[in-house]
Amino acid sequence: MNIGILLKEGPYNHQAADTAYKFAEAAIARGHRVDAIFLYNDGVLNVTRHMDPPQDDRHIASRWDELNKKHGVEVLACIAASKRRGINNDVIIEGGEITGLGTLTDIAIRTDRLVTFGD
Amino acid sequence: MNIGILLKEGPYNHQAADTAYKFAEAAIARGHRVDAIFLYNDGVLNVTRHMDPPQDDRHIASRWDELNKKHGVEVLACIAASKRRGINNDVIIEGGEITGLGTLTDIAIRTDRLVTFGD
Amino acid sequence: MSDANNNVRKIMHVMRHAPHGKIYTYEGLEMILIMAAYEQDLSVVFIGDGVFALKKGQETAGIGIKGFAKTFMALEGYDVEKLYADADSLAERGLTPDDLLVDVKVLDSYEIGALMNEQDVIIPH
Amino acid sequence: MSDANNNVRKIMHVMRHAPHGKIYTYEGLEMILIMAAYEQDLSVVFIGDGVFALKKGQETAGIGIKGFAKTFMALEGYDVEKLYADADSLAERGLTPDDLLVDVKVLDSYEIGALMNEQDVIIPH
Amino acid sequence: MLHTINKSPFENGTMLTCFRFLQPGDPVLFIEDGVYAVRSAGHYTSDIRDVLKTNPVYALLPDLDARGIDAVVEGVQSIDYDGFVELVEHHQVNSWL
Amino acid sequence: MLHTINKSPFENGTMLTCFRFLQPGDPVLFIEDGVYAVRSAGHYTSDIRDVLKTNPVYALLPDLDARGIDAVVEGVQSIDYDGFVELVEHHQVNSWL
Repeated sequence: MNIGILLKEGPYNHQAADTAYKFAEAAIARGHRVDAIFLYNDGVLNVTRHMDPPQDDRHIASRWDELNKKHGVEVLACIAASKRRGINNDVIIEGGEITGLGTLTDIAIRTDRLVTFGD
Repeated sequence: MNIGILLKEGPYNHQAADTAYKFAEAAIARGHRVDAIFLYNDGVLNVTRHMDPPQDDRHIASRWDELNKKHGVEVLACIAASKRRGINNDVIIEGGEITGLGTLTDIAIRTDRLVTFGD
Repeated sequence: MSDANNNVRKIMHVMRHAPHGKIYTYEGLEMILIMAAYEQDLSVVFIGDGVFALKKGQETAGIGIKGFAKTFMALEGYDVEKLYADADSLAERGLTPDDLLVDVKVLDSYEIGALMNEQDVIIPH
Repeated sequence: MSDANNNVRKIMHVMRHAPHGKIYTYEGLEMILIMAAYEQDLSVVFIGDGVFALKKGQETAGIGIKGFAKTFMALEGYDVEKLYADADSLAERGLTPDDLLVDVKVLDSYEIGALMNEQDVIIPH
Repeated sequence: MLHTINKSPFENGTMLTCFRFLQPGDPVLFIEDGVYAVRSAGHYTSDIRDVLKTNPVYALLPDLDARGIDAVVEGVQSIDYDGFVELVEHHQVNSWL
Repeated sequence: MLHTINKSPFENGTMLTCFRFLQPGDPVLFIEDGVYAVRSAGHYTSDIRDVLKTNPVYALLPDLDARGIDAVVEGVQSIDYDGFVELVEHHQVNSWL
């Protein structure tokens, strides 16, 4: 099955980013394709490469980077939401990309499921 | 009166940053000193200089910068909360500063009021 | 259904938050306006405090935030005509269709639940 | 009150959110641990879902988030001994002091309200 | 102690929780989405009237305007940010977030 | 349609709102802070039992564990992220945020 994920909250402050990641991992383990993770609202804050949590904590941006590199999951941040919140190509992780809401529409059309996580 | 402000949410996603700003403006207009705005939780996201909202919208980071420059309001982001969320000296506005929670304690001790805004 | 419509998806946007306190309704509306260009079968449903987004007379100058209530009136021009509001949510908030900026079809919760079950995608805002 | 105590402020931290779903309780605890070094008159009150933060048996490995419930047990070592929980909040959630990781003084809402009114600073988490 | 409430009572229990801890005489200020509580002839009118018997109740006018609320429960006072600051001059603040 | 609920019912009306729109047979999955709803002998047991008459109810086990909830209302099924994905294989998703 081809699955898209919409993530609406930033890292650490809400559990949404963690649940979305665990869900994506489990979907891949079950043999599904996770087509894309689209970041909206504060969700765009997930892809800043400046994130530097304590060593014994999870690194949320690296998780997304890894999903992109290992499993070809597109990690996409909405450009309008990103601009408001100070996310741009200077700060984004390698595996992330800034794009428009048209891309989300394409994802909604081409995937079998679109699953939303947020607050 | 010497007033401190604690802001716990990021810009645009919640009204807290707007209410805090309007409150600070009004306090200054009434002749009070706004000693410091301390940013905690997602509040640290208020001081990224990469923020680039639509032209007809308010620019929240610039507001804090202006409060610092015109009225000497210290704009302080908690270092631990900042590191988690990708805020560091490379991305912070000129009038902002990254500091520890000890500084918030000092603010709580030296101000007459500490007013919190959040979600 | 003609072949040309095989790729048309039923996408419902659910507005459940009051405007201004959080950005969800505003950025939700931005999303709907973009999606409208893609000729999908869009609907928008207002539930709970989401119905407040449509209230007439919102004047946001004082809070320093751009108002957007009137943008809902533009949806019709983008061929987004399926606007629904939950009857109980309106009643609990003492609102009638006359209090709202746009024409919405008022449905009961059973009817909205049935519509939800027809969707290919539901996006909460 | 002695002169030395003139600058001691009564600072109350109010925990009102469930743990893990949002970071507020965790970052709140971090704040309390730092403030504890400043020899102020600190208290921590657990209201509403905030009481869940103290529940025994929290195992967070499965959600991939660092657990912190046991850090509340360290507060006493930092001389933060004024821990209060709201009786109604516990009762509504079917919790008794035995379900909690640390000793808290259970107070009714009038007593907590009166304590709030003695504070120089209240910080919500 | 000034109590501020910024959540809609229709979706969230914050207002009713705050009311349990209110001491007589303490002012209550509704801001942001909290102002939906004080709409005239609204769902929470009787709760607001109960509080008004013992406590002054305020609502932030710019937030009322932003939400299209043009009439509030009798006895609730509409104030601007300036009035908010004035309340803070006289009280410590307890923000119910 | 799979309905997910991630808010504590003690502070927020999301669960009760969702229940109004449920169609018989549709699965409900509690995640994150939503799992407080299904604690055995808890405040919302009768609401959960009512739903169980017509709908399957699930709770995410890692979220139950994280919150120290070791017993759930009889009939509620605990599942892992793997089980969450399995539900999504069979249903479109309606996330009540």
